[in-house]
Amino acid sequence: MPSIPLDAILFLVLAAIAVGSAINLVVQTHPINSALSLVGVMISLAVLYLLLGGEFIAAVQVIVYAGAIMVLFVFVIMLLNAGAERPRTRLSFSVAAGVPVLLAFLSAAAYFILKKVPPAEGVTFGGFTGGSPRAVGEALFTRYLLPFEVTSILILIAIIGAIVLAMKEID
Amino acid sequence: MHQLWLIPAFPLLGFLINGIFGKKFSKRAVSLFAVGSVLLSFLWVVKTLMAISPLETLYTEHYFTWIASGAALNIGFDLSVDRLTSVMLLVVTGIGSLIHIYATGYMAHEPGPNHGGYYRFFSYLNLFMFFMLILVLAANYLLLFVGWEGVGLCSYLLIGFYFVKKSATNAGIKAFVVNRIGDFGFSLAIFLIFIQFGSLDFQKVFAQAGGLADEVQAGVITATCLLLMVGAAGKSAQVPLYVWLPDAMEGPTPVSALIHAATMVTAGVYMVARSAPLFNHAPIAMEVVAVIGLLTAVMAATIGMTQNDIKKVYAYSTVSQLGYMFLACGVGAYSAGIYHVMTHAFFKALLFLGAGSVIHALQGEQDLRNMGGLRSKIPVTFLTLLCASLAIAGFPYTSGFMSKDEILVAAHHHSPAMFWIGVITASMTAFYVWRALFLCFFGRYRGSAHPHESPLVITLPLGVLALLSILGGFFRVPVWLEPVLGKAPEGHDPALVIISVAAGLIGIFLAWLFYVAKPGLPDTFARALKGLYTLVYNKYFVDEAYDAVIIRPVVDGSRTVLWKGFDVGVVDGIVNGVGSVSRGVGGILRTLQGGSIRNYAALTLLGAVLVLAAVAFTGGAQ
Amino acid sequence: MNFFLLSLIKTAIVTFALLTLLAYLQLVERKVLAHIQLRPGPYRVGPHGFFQPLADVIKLVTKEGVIPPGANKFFYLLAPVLGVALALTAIVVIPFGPEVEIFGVKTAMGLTDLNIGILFILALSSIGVYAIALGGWASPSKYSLLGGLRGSAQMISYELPMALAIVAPLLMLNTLSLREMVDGQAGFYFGFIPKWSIFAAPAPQIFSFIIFLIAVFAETNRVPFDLPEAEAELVAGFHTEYSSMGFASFFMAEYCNIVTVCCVATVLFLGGWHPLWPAEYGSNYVAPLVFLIAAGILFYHGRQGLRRWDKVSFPATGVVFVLLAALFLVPVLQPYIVPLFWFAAKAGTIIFVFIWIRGTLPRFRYDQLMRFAWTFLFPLAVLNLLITALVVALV
Amino acid sequence: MPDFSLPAAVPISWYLILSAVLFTLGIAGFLLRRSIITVFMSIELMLNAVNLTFVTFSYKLKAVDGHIFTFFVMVVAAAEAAVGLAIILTVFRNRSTLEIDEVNSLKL
Repeated sequence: MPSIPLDAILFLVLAAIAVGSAINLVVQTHPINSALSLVGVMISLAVLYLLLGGEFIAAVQVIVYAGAIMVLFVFVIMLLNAGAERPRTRLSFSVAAGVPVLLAFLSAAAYFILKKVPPAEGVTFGGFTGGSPRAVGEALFTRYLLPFEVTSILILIAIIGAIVLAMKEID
Repeated sequence: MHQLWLIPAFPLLGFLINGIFGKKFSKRAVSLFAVGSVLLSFLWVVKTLMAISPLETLYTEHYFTWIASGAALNIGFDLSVDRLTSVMLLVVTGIGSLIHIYATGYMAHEPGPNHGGYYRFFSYLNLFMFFMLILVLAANYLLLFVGWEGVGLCSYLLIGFYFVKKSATNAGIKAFVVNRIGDFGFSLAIFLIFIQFGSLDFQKVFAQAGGLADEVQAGVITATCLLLMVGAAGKSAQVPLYVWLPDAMEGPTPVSALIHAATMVTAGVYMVARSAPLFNHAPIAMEVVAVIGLLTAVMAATIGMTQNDIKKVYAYSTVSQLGYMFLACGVGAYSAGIYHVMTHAFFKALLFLGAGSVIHALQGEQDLRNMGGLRSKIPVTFLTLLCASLAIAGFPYTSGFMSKDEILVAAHHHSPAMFWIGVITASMTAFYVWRALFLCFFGRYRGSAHPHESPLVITLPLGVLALLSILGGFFRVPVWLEPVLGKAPEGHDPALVIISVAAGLIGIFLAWLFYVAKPGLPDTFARALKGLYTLVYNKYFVDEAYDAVIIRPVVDGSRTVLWKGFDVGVVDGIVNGVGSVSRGVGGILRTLQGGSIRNYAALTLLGAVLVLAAVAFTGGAQ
Repeated sequence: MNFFLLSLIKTAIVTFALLTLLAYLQLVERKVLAHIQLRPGPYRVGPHGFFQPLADVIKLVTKEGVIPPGANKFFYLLAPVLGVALALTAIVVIPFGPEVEIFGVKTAMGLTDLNIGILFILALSSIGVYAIALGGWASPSKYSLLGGLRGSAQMISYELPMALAIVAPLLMLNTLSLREMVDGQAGFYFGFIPKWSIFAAPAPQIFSFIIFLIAVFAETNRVPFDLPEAEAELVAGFHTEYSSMGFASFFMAEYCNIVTVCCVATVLFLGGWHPLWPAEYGSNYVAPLVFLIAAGILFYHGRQGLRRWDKVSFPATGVVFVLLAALFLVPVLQPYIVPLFWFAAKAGTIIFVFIWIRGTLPRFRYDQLMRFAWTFLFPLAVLNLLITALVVALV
Repeated sequence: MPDFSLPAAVPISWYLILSAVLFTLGIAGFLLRRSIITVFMSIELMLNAVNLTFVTFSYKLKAVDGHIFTFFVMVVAAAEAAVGLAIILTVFRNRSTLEIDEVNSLKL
């Protein structure tokens, strides 16, 4: 079959979903809409990771990020029954100054990316297979063993902290 | 390695255990840890010394680099042992053990919470042992200084042990402040040594000291030695810094015995003897040391003759004996000085412990005028005190006789005048010690308490010390120390010995005459020599003179100039000025710190963009 | 053959089979429950209620779908779709049988095989929480909200022991691909003990299996952990406000999840399609024997059927079963259908256990449920994993 | 006519620009939204954008390290979410608001 640029099509579709979801995140006033938009971003990013050869990281992205962290967000939103933001009464400094600066930031970032990264290189599916669970696991448990263990302590601290913070005071 | 570090480590451990957990312990447990740690330390000293004898050269153990700064300053945590150290180690841990045992009996009935701070007392005492051992074992001046300051701290803590008593805390503060002067001199000396020799290790310093040119010796080494002497005078209560030691008797009696008689106050002597290679190159400084020693000896002895508080008498006796030791060092007989340190530790510790036993028996009575006739009531205490008094009076072949004799012979060798003054002082010493003994144990009982003999934990150390006071002189310390401190000047003239023994006996006789045979005589004398007596009785008004000359001006100057003038005017003015300027600037800057996190984020972003732009324009992105 | 075409055909077959299965699974459940409770169960539609699922489907499809006022319309509609879609997707990585050759085309029985297959299933199951949470939240009802909250909390909580229970056998199987896992469990110790994970040396995963089963009961919101839809407290939990196709979708998703986890349990712990004992001892004849026994029972009951046409329908079904048994004896077909039979038998047994437990056990209280997860099951799973790891590392 | 045909291989820069766009949107969310939860989610979006960069460079450098970093970022994000949401719960319990500008009692 003549080459359908499948990689590029997939990328564009997923990028469109991601950017669309991200925009939705920003413009929606109700947090639950934002949260689900973020889930959308994460899942499309997970598929992009797959295209980049990160099988393990893609699965973890869905399981941990979309499946655990964002569920926690949704859970809290539901628990607090948080309503939509009230409309803005006056233009704040952060909006007035932030939006133009943001555009400047984006253009600066794009400028650097286009200038620094050689355009010749491309990503094709299967071009890198070092992201298998085995490879990641080996790296984690050899070279990155200490950081790995440290993160486990971090998680433990976070668990305790979360419990202490969220626990209702017992009178 | 002989694990020297274990010697101070045991008391430190005892300190930590008792200091941290002691509050929860029973008295028995506190005693166990306190005494046990010191005894272990003593045993370890014995074991170590046996293992490394004959110890003809310095034995050093390096543990870790303590301070390293640049190429020049490199101070290790080193402990070392030589023969001089070995004597001190045995005295400190041996006497220390005895006094610890004694203290468990003496401190057993303190009123107040936690048995009157029983655990606190013993943790301080152990801490003192730790610092004292560091001081003795140190292989360089800085580590020695650590121990030096540490024992000072413990001395302060223990003098003020009865901190509810104003006089006790005042005495503690006095000791601390007076010692500061000495320590200041000592630290200056250390700086000079470092500048001159580039090192603080004893070995390196002493090795270089001999090779210096004469003009250097005349200047720097003399200055160094004088400054060292200032330090030693502070710690060892020499003129003019002796004033703190009599007041230090506010502390519990075991403290007086251990710290202010047997060990800490002799640290100055030890330090001078340790620095002998330096002093040997500074004859002027040595002369100063000898004169100060002699002056102290005489002055303290005269004051001692008129005091009525039993502990004060012994305190002035201590000052006086310390003067003897410095006299020995000053005339070059360091080994005689150390010899006297040891024998003095025996009999003076015994004197204090005996006095403690008397005080204990009389439920806290310290005034000699309220004692008397105790001979039959507390016979063990009497006998042991008798031994100590014999020893200090220089009765032949007691320990005091042996060491004092060495000193006087050396003094005669140096200058006959010093010898004669020394002999007179010895006579006075005999007089006031026996005066105390007679007032306490002879005649009629003049007090109101019901004396009882002390328990075995008190009398046992007394017995051991009595034995040491009588026979301790046969440890021939000068011979043992020859490889370290050189040979004492020879010339054993029997005439000199007879003179000094006679002086002692005359002193005893006079005391007997004044206080046993003709009890009215002292008052007659006091009336006849009223001016002199008042002067001496009031300790030459030294405290009052210091108060008028130094303390008042300093306090007043501080109040008017430093406090009202400088502090309020300048310092506060600057502080307030800084405050108001800060407020002003902050008032402007606070608009940035509006508390709106999103504004912060926007500014952060702006910063990021500016950095990116800067990088782009300066061509950072190639 | 073209990869796409082949995939399309396989997908069509599996989808058809799966949807039929799901519809009938509900009938099976109702029948089994009924018999546990000594009732006949659905009986009117078709012989012994055989066409009941068809009737249900027609009913549900033709009913009016009501969107309650005040609902968040988008999420209200999204939730059931999400649920059923995720549930159905999970099936794609399940291997049903070995690689076979049909009409000269070599292909594996199963839709696809990912080398992160088990992670894929975990990912889908963790996304599945959203369906329940959103369904409950979008409905304007406190029953729904509570059900949704309960459901999501419960699923998050039980995901941990489930994942840990999965990891333990992986330590020995050494792969994340489900097909490779089944391959790794082929063979027998001493010629007759199957090398399934629950029997495998050096660390038999019997505890993992039990933990996994308990955890998936909670994951699929089944009795005794069906708190999100506890009818006594919450009417119907998160799908209280759903009707028509929305309700059907949730229902389908639930059964699909059951099928999926039973298949996963089969693959992970019970050796997939591998027989219980070697073919040389006649394991190939188990299937015909089972069908023949079933046929015998049918013939027996056919003589004394309750209804008139039972006398006809029972023997007729019996004949079908005999024919099926005969099918298993045809040597050409054996490589295709015998593994499928074993796989279905194992998965079916576990499904039966699901139903059996529903008919037997009472419901937990909610706090008991959470405490059970965090203070008992999770530590147990950790302990099990640690011991397994230790044994695997040491042996 | 300009060449609109798609390349066979997606240029690395496309991924990076996607990442930059997502990151910028994350900041935008941070700046524009006032609900603490949405602000928090914007931070997560930024983390995700950075993760994409990591994975992309991992592809470019043919090394697994980028994935490890992503993994760690996820762990940190999980910890952050746990603590952060607990804080949000506490804030909400004490002040019954999620508006970030109304939580300002530290202000003078």
